Amino acid sequence: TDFNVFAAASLSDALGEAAQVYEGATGDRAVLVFAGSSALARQIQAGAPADLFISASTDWMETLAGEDLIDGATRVDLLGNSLVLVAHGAAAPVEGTPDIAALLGEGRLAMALVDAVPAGVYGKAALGFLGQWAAVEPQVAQADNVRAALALVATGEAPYGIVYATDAAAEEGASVVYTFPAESHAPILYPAAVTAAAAEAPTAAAFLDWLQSDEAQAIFARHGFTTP
Amino acid sequence: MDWLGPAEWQAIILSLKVAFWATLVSLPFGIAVAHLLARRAFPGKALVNGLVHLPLILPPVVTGYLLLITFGVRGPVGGLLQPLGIVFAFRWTGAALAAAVMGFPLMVRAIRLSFEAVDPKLEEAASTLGASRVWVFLTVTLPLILPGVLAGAVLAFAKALGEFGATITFVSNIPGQTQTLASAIYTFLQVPGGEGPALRLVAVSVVLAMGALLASELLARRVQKRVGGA
Amino acid sequence: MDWLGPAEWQAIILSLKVAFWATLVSLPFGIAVAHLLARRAFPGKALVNGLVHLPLILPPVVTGYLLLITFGVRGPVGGLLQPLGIVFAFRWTGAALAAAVMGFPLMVRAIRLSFEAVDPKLEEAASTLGASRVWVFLTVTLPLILPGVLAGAVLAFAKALGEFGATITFVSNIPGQTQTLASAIYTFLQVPGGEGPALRLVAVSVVLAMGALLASELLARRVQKRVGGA
Amino acid sequence: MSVSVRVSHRQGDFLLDAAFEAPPGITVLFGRSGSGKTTLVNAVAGLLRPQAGRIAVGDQVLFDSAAGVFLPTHRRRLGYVFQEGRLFPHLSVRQNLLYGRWFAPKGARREDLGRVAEMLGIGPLLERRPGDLSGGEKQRVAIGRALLASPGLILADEPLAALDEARKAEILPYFERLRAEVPILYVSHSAAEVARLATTVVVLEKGRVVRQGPAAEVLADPAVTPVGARAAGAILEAVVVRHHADGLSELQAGGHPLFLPQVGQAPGSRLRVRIAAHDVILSRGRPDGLSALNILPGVVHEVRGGEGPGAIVSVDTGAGRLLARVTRRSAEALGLGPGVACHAVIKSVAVAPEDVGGR
Amino acid sequence: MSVSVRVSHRQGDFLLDAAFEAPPGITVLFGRSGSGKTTLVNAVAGLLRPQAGRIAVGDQVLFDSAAGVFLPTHRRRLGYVFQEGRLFPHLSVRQNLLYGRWFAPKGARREDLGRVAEMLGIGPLLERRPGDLSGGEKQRVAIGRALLASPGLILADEPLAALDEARKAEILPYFERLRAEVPILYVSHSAAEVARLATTVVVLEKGRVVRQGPAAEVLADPAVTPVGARAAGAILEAVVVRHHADGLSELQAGGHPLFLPQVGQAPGSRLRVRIAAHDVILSRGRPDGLSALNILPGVVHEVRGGEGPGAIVSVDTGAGRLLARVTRRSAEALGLGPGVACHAVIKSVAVAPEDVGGR
Ligand SMILES: Nc1ncnc2c1ncn2[C@@H]1O[C@H](COP(=O)(O)OP(=O)(O)OP(=O)(O)O)[C@@H](O)[C@H]1O
Ligand SMILES: Nc1ncnc2c1ncn2[C@@H]1O[C@H](COP(=O)(O)OP(=O)(O)OP(=O)(O)O)[C@@H](O)[C@H]1O
Ligand code: MOO
Ligand SMILES: [Mg+2]
Ligand SMILES: [Mg+2]
Repeated sequence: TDFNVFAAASLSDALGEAAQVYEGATGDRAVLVFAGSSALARQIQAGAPADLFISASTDWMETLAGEDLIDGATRVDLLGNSLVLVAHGAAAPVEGTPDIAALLGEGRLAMALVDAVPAGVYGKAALGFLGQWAAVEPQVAQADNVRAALALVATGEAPYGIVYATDAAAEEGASVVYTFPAESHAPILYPAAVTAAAAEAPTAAAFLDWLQSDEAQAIFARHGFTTP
Repeated sequence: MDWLGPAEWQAIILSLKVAFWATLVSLPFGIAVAHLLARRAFPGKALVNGLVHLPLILPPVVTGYLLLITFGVRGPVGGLLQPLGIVFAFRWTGAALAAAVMGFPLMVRAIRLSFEAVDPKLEEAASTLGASRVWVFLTVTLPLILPGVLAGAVLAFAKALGEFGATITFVSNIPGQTQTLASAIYTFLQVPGGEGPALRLVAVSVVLAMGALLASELLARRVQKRVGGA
Repeated sequence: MDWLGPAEWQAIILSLKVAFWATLVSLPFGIAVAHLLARRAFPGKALVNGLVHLPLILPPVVTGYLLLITFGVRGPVGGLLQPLGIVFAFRWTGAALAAAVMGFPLMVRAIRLSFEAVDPKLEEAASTLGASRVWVFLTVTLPLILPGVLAGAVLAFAKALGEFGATITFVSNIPGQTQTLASAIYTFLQVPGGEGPALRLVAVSVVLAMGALLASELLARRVQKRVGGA
Repeated sequence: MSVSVRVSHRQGDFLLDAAFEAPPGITVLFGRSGSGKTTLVNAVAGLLRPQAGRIAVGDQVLFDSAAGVFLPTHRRRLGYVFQEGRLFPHLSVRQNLLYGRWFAPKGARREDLGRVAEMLGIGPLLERRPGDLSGGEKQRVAIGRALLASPGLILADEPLAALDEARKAEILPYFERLRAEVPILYVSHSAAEVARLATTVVVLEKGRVVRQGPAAEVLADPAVTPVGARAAGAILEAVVVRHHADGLSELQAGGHPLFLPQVGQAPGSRLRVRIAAHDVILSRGRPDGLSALNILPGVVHEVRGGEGPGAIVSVDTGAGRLLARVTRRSAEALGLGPGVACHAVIKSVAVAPEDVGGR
Repeated sequence: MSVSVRVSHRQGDFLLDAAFEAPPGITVLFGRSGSGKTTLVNAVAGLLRPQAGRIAVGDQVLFDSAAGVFLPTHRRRLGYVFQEGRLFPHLSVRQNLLYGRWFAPKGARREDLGRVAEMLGIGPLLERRPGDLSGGEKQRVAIGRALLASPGLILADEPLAALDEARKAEILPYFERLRAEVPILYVSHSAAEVARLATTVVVLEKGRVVRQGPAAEVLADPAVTPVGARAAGAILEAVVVRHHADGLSELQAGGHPLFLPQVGQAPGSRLRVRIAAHDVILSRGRPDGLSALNILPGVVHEVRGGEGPGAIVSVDTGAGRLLARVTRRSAEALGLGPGVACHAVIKSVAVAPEDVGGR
């Protein structure tokens, strides 16, 4: 049987691969619907036919939980990620904590929207933790998502950027120069839950269970995700 | 065309279907509204004009959001239509609705300009020959505005192919149902290394739109030649 | 207007600036390209026509990306312009460029339709009276296409206010420099509960665009009255 | 059917305030450029809703401001030949011609495309677009389009202005024939056209009717005819007797023979022949050895001074009353006055083909 | 300046293949509807680039396909009165009138807005838009616009067709005056206009020139005149002697008195007087007691059969050569033939105001 998985767009590669493996094993097909977490959450609010929701943002999951739109019992933090500083081109990792403002010079620091998109929110928190936010803030160029921020670095428009490790791994035009310590920002989590509408249907829950299996987590790990 | 997977083919076909129906169904409304704006004076005309332009002014995401809360199954209009079997939410029909709404201002403007260019004296001449308003419209006005109708249609069609923000916000990105070319391109661009496949789909988009464009130009040229220099 | 914070005021002013300049600067190009497409036959015309429509066909993100790799400081064109002091990357000028590019097909179509509606016999008449091509254009053609130019300008302006995808991708979202109304609205909509502030900005957008719309309608009506029924 | 028009309408600085009653036939609107002819015709067509007035054709009221009646244009069953063509650019000549026919009641279809096209000389143009036609060709198609609508009322605004004399001569008989079937409102600047076609003449000046009445009467009055005395002329009723081998036709008017250049009608046909006043010479004695073939004895009825040095002398002859335009000096020299016997000399060739029409 | 035109151009089914040479003055293009007059004028204007040919005005070559010369329209210094107005709808009447003046070389500005507007009777319309004008008003503005461009070559395509006779009579003298200053190419269907204005007549038929030459010569030939024999006429050179109190003007032509309705010119002025062939009656003896004032003795020069029953008799009188259109029957009855003495009778009133022009 088919069921709909509403998932954050940044998961599309990894989740696509996992779903294919799952379908091969069980015959159940996960129809993967990727968009921004906010759009997906709003659609679920509006009655979208979602069976499973995998968010890139804890906030939106909270919101849906608050409206009883998800089956709270199924909610798990499915994946984790880490935050990195990337530089344009091939660059060597810096020693210790970098002085980002100094690295930038006149250049820009590419980030996702620092007040709206999770990667940007985490990045702003991390810079604050390092005591550098005030210094770099005027030079931050905010993109509407992580991929766009990364593109700014890859094209060299911005010499540095803050993105997820998963995105940085696959980008040839940029290299990771620093990984922000986990304690510098709230844990980067991808919460998942079966929707309230699908609570009675077992297929989505079974898929969610399987996603937490070692087999599935191995696939995610290959794409750079961590197990929370 | 090995380089396109089945999901991509699906997206292409869906996009064509969405763009086609969005254009076709909105055309009569586009003509009617353009006529209203070009030829009639009525209270609230500025309002209608503004409303028509709204999808252009608003960020597409906002338009999509407004569509979602209006035409969603829980929305006031969506709720009304559902018992009649008309559902937009998360269906390809919804994608078509979003595309139609987004393309509407473009369509209306093009047609309206053509209306304004029609010499009312020709319409008068038709009426002296016994043609009622409706006939005058069908036999004189409509043929004369055809270049504008074509231009409006091709703009709407192209827009429908490119529309992404409102569509993904309104009907999401469900493969085979609401995943259009533009949404598919977006999805590819969200993951590392997705530029390649995205580029392939961009190429397809461009080819489709160019085809529509060329066809409309050829048609328009034929029409223009017929009308030209009287 | 207490309900708008300084950042929001900044976004409003920036949006107006971006939309104004995008419209103004692209207008001559729009007229030139529309003229080319309406009046000339040349090899590669279909290509030019396609290119003009491209921003309509492509998802805005793709357009933004293409702008980035072309007009960015490392891009082929951006690199050339930088020594001349012309920089688009992360500047409001880049936002204006993005808005101009996105609005260009709309502008060109409107103006082109008007060109096609001008009776070449009037231009011939002007030339028999001694007006060179340029003078014919300035004294006859241009006044006659004014309604289309206005329509094109207002479409481009409205589009510039609503443009978001290409802009944020190209010049990102730097408060005070590239954060337009549309980006600000988008930002609000990304977080739960952001609908309220987003709506306020939407209202501002709508008011601004309606103002532009009304102004253009009034102007167009005056022009139309002057030209009407000759 | 008679036409009754009373219209009051202000348009910019111009006030149209005209009323006339016309019996069946062709009513010619005559007047200088800008005198309101087209405006009046547009009111009859319903393209203009006058501020006040009443317009009726026969007993059908098209417009009555008092009663709030305004029949929409498309229900007035018109055939309007506009001053400026107004052909449909997107239709072929054939489609233009047949346009009105779609809307004409089936029973009313009077005209045949082929015949009309031939009469107008536009047969070879049928598949062309109006954009490719010459000025006169456009005008002819416009005439054909109006005629083929099988209208109940024809409005023709200078329909022949752009045409050459030969073409005019081919089209005029058509209007003459129609005269008996359909009321026609006809705007013209041409004295010959007016004289030949008009049943009634309505003279407009600055939006007002300054003279109206039967054609013969209005045209005989040199004081009001806006084109001046050149338009004055008499109309004789004649019957074709025979056609001679040398190209002359012999007619009979009131028992008197009349020789004219070959007329198209068969022997026995009844004709209207216009004899322009300036083509008639008067002689006290019977003149001799003159190149003019038609010499009619008669008695002076009246001598009226016209504008300038001329006078109009009406002479009762056996063929009917003739008008002669002579100089006042001649009138005095010849002692012309009521009751004086004289001869009217008409040159055969002075009667132009466009001055001879069926009735 | 003389005009030399040779043009070959195919347009749809229509082939224009015409050549003519015209001395200074007004060259009238005459021909039936669709014969190619407008096409020819457009070629001279440069609105049409003929497939082959050569066009020159004076020694300026406007077009030469062999030499690859094609002077663009705006550098030809034209004043083109189009068959269909073509006023600029977005400009006021005043702005329309002054349009060409912007581009005219300062030194060449010949005409004055006020004078031209008055002559055309459009003074009160100056602030109006073309859309609000009547058909004839539009046409007059179009004439004014062309004249005010102070052109080096005037092209006029039926400029007076939409106007009433009185208005025509006011405008014609203007063209006559211009005749001496600027070469004019003039399309007309009106015999009176042609006769009065033309220096040279070029007759077109189906795209070919079938006759060209000095006006008097072409108009005297009944076989080729496209409007038929009605256009034939002679042109006499006359001098105004005095104006009489009864409204007649006395002229002298070759020593013979000629009485005409009051002419505008002062005594001593030289005039061209057109005497239409059909307004002349011939008499073997000196006629007596006739209402005609002008009786000129003469000798028959030639008798030419025309189309139909008529013949054109040319008579050499002391006043010049006159043409008379008579029936062949009369010609035979009177025994007219070369060398025969006769009298030509011209009615004073037969000479219409539009047939008398300055020279
Ligand atoms: N664009 C065109 N394409 C093909 N044929 C044309 C075109 N324009 C004119 N013609 C034809 O060329 C011929 C000459 O046209 P033109 O306009 O020169 O005639 P004209 O002598 O000016 O006639 P009129 O007195 O009716 O204005 C006509 O037979 C007309 O049908
Ligand atoms: N739309 C308008 N607004 C104001 N005045 C107008 C308008 N149309 C025509 N007129 C004026 O009304 C008067 C009558 O115009 P109309 O067209 O009836 O004249 P006409 O007798 O047909 O003249 P013509 O013989 O020149 O065609 C003219 O003085 C004209 O300037
Ligand atoms: O040009 Mo006319 O209408 O034949 O006098
Ligand atoms: Mg008129
Ligand atoms: Mg012509």
